[in-house]
Amino acid sequence: MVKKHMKIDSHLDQIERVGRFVQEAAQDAGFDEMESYACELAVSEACENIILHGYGDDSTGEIEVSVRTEPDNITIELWDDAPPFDPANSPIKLDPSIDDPPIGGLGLVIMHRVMDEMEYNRREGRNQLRMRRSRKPPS
Amino acid sequence: MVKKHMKIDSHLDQIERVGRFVQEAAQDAGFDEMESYACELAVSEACENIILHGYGDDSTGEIEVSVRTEPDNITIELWDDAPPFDPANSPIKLDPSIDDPPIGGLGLVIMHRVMDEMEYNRREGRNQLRMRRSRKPPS
Amino acid sequence: MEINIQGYKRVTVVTVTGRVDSVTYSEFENALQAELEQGKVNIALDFSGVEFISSAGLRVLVNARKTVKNAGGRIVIAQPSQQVTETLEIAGLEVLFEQFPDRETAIAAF
Amino acid sequence: MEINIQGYKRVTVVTVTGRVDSVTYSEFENALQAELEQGKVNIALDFSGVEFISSAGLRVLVNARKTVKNAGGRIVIAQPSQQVTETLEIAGLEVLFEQFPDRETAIAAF
Ligand SMILES: Nc1ncnc2c1ncn2[C@@H]1O[C@H](COP(=O)(O)OP(=O)(O)O)[C@@H](O)[C@H]1O
Ligand SMILES: Nc1ncnc2c1ncn2[C@@H]1O[C@H](COP(=O)(O)OP(=O)(O)O)[C@@H](O)[C@H]1O
Repeated sequence: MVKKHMKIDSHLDQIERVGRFVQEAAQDAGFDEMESYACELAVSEACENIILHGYGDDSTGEIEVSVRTEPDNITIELWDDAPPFDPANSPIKLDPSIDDPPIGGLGLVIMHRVMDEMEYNRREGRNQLRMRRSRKPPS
Repeated sequence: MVKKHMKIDSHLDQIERVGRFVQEAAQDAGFDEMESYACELAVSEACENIILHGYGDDSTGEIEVSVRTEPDNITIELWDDAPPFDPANSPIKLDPSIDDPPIGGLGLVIMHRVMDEMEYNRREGRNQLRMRRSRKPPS
Repeated sequence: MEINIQGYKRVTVVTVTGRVDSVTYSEFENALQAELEQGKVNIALDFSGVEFISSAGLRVLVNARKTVKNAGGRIVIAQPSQQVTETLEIAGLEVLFEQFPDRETAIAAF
Repeated sequence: MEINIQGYKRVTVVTVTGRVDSVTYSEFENALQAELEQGKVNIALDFSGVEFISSAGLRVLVNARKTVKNAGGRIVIAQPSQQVTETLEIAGLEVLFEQFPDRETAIAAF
């Protein structure tokens, strides 16, 4: 089991760093390139939402990221001090219609489709989002 | 001064050999790739005419090829035993009209445009065609 | 992100390389917008060099598709990188954008 | 000589490699003929791999041009090898065939 940790300011241009951090951890856990990319994508969407919707215009916020990997498993935790929001249980529409595709809501769709489990807790006045994914057997 | 000689049967598939022979000689004489290619093309046209128009259906004929090179100069001689024909002084139309481009006559046009001099002689009952080209100053 | 635009008779090829995300999407959006305003409604996106595309980039795509469709045009993707194909599939949007294996076949489809 | 044919919506790309001469021209002619008979009158010739083309090959080109022109089509050359460009110029036929630097621009010209 490996644990890694990082922290960013609530700036959009910091997301790339988190993405890379998660992607590398996923590869270390034995995920293939596209599975690792998917984890990078999901966590990037989560951070974007925290920065834009959670902190809003406030760029003095922070996001803490911790990643725990075991062989074939990755668990990512995001902590922020923005107002409470539960992405794990927000209603999402997983099957967009072709005639009227959604413009909004893609971020949550991506997070839910990539991750096997999403768990939200409000702890000590902070948002805690825990996301887990296991490596898929090669199809 | 270098002299080289070869002989082919009056088969179309032998022309490639003559072309390569001439092209290599031209490169040895210091011609660049496209000038050498032009010499290959001209001599191939000459051989094609001898085989098709000179010998006609008779594939037992021969063409003798001799090449003389000096720095920046190549002289090619073709000998054949077909009926007399003078490609050096045949009428050709060097400026085809765009609206009605020629279908025939291209072989002689190419030979005359590539070569600086063409000289035909009927000697000892054979056709002798001598073609000369000097290297062009780089434009 | 870098954007390169090649206008042809029937199709405009927009080549994007790098990241299309919340930081860069508006540049991409503006480039497409400029083409659409000139009446260029047939677009082939060369996405071979896209390393990362997030929902911010997908939104630009979905919006552009709507605009060109209403104008009788079409937007397709030429030689998508694996990341682009993966993202479209995760988002469930792969049915919206025809994907071609190379620029040539994409261009020839217009 | 090898011939490869790629049919697209508006244009057929005929890729020729090797020698187009008195030995091989009829194979080239037949391949073009087959396309023309199917009504494919917009042709892009990928001549990047042509090492040698003699008057026998040029005659095929000039004839094909006449046929497609009469049928309202067009024949162009995509990425000609140096040898092709040189031969067309020597024969004085370069004005008859538009030449494009690559397949993409040739295809997009239709
Ligand atoms: N961290 C967050 N804090 C507050 N609201 C959020 C947060 N994340 C998502 N939301 C809300 O959920 C909606 C859907 O989010 P998402 O699926 O990422 O799509 P988008 O960001 O394009 O609207 C957002 O529009 C926003 O209203
Ligand atoms: N070696 C030859 N012997 C007899 N006739 C020839 C010979 N070479 C050329 N000709 C005549 O000159 C004409 C023009 O030749 P050329 O320019 O090569 O065009 P093409 O071979 O396409 O007719 C030929 O059609 C033929 O009548």
